[in-house]
Amino acid sequence: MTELLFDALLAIALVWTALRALLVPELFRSVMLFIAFGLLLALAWARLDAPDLALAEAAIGAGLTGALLLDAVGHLHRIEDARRKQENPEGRERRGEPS
Amino acid sequence: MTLLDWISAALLTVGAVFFLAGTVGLLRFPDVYTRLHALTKIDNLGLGFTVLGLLVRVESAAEALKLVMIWGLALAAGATLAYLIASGALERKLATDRLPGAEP
Amino acid sequence: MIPGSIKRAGRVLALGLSLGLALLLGWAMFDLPPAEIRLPEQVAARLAETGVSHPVTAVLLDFRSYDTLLEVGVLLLAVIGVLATRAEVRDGVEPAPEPVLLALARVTVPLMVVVAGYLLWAGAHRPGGAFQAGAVLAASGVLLRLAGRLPAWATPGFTMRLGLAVGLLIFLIVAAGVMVGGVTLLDYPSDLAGGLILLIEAGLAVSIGLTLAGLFLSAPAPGANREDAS
Amino acid sequence: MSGALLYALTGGVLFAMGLAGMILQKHLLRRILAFNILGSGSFLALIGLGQRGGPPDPVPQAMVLTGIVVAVCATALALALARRLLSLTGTMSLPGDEDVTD
Amino acid sequence: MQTFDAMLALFLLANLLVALARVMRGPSAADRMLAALLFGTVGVAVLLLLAQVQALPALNDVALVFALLAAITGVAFVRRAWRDPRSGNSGDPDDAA
Repeated sequence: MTELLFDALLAIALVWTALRALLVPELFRSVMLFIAFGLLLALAWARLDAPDLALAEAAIGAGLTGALLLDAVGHLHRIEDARRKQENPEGRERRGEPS
Repeated sequence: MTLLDWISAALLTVGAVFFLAGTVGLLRFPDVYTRLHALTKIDNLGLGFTVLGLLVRVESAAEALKLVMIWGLALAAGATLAYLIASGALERKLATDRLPGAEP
Repeated sequence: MIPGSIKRAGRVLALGLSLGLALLLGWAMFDLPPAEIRLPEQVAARLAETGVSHPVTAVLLDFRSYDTLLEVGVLLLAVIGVLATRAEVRDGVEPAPEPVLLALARVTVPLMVVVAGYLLWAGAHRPGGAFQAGAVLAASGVLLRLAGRLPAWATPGFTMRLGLAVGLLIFLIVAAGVMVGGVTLLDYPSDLAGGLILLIEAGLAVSIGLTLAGLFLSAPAPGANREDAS
Repeated sequence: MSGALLYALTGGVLFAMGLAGMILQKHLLRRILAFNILGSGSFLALIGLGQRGGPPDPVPQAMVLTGIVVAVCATALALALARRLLSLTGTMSLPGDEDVTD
Repeated sequence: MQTFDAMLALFLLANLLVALARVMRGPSAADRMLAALLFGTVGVAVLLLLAQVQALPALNDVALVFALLAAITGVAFVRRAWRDPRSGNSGDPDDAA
């Protein structure tokens, strides 16, 4: 019973994080949610009696995908910042823009 | 249930309570610096009690070593990240107005 | 230009079709009869021939080793693609790493190598194996790069290239070797199978580790990035 | 309903969500995320269906293990291509969609 | 004993999901990152408990790999993705606390 509840909660969490990762307006938040999704997926593999997959997902999700995506987001941020500086050399602030 | 089972259950429960405290802290504390405490101290304490609770049950020395190593690594990661994030946040002047010694 | 109303209709259509697909998949899964072929039993029945006692490793490197061989080729192609598409940039200078970060790298990187070795060894009889070991090795490369201890990979030198290819090379040599011995491609003789699988796995772990690390290492550091000025 | 079937159904939902995301999103990085979600959904469905009321099935596990590693390589290659596109054209969307960077 | 462990694992998973609210709420990028790091520590504990519940000692190895690599995402964030307000626009909602 408890285990089925665990599975149901995990399944809901997987769908919710994936949905939010696809829908939130800010890129950074969506990457964060995707990293959370990867860690939850490792738990799902553990529940499905597939420790091989949990190992691979933990190593790749925590060690590689996160670093790759965060690096890409940082790259985009830096380009955006450089472009804004060019357009707007006095450094006037533009508040409330989605990033 | 044997005595060891009871001890294990008690330690695991204490660990879970610390985890709960950490989560509450992460949600309720006002800024990054305080939230860092919730994450890197209380949660690592929770993990420590969980590991202790499971150590009571282990059958082989290798498993025990693995469990202790897990806690040690979590502590090292927590300490490093706490420092990196706190100093990064200070550098970026995130919510420094509430820090002690700040101008009101 | 496509008018806005058609675009909106297209989006609604795509959403509707995806929803329909989800429902269809769910319905199909509910109604799916149990499989007639019991794969786990078949694998278990012939596990003794493979020289390893962990079924997943047996499937990966014996029963379906052809797939794994091609997969290593795909990984190599991916890293070549990444290296080929990177712009002509000097590597930026990583901002000086904090001492704490260096200390963390000093503690965890050797442990990662040890854990990778453990996973490689464990693969023969319990969950673990070349893929997991390679991923952990790659993570150590990522950490060293983030701590400013590894340069970016503009053009990997000869040793690196050899490292990237060594898994595929060993795999191909073994495959060709057993063919010369008179059996079909990748059908190892039973008495040698365990040793051959371990040899292939060691090569694979090195190659996969370097490939996955290379995927991250080929991105230039944020410091002096000429790409950024576009 | 067994736990494994629950995960398989979740996989189906994730697959459809990822597909919709890949069609509807303009930003390439988001499309890459959607592609990963789609892939994870199909992996979950494969493993979940293989595990219904029986011992764990090693064959889909081995297939998905290769799939996970190939997926991360594909993600990295896609990111490298998107970066190249950004440095050449200054946009993170494909021709025909409106330009986006951030 | 297994039921007890399963209940604890369920409790910790619920903890994790509550922490997701911090990813959504922010307000700064660092706050979102903290919640993702919480997934590391609590995830390790959940895996250790699941290893007991499912009598699958290999999950301890998964927990070990989790703990070993937990820092990398955070370090990548600090070193690569954390926007410095001095180099860009300081009015970014992602960095305003």
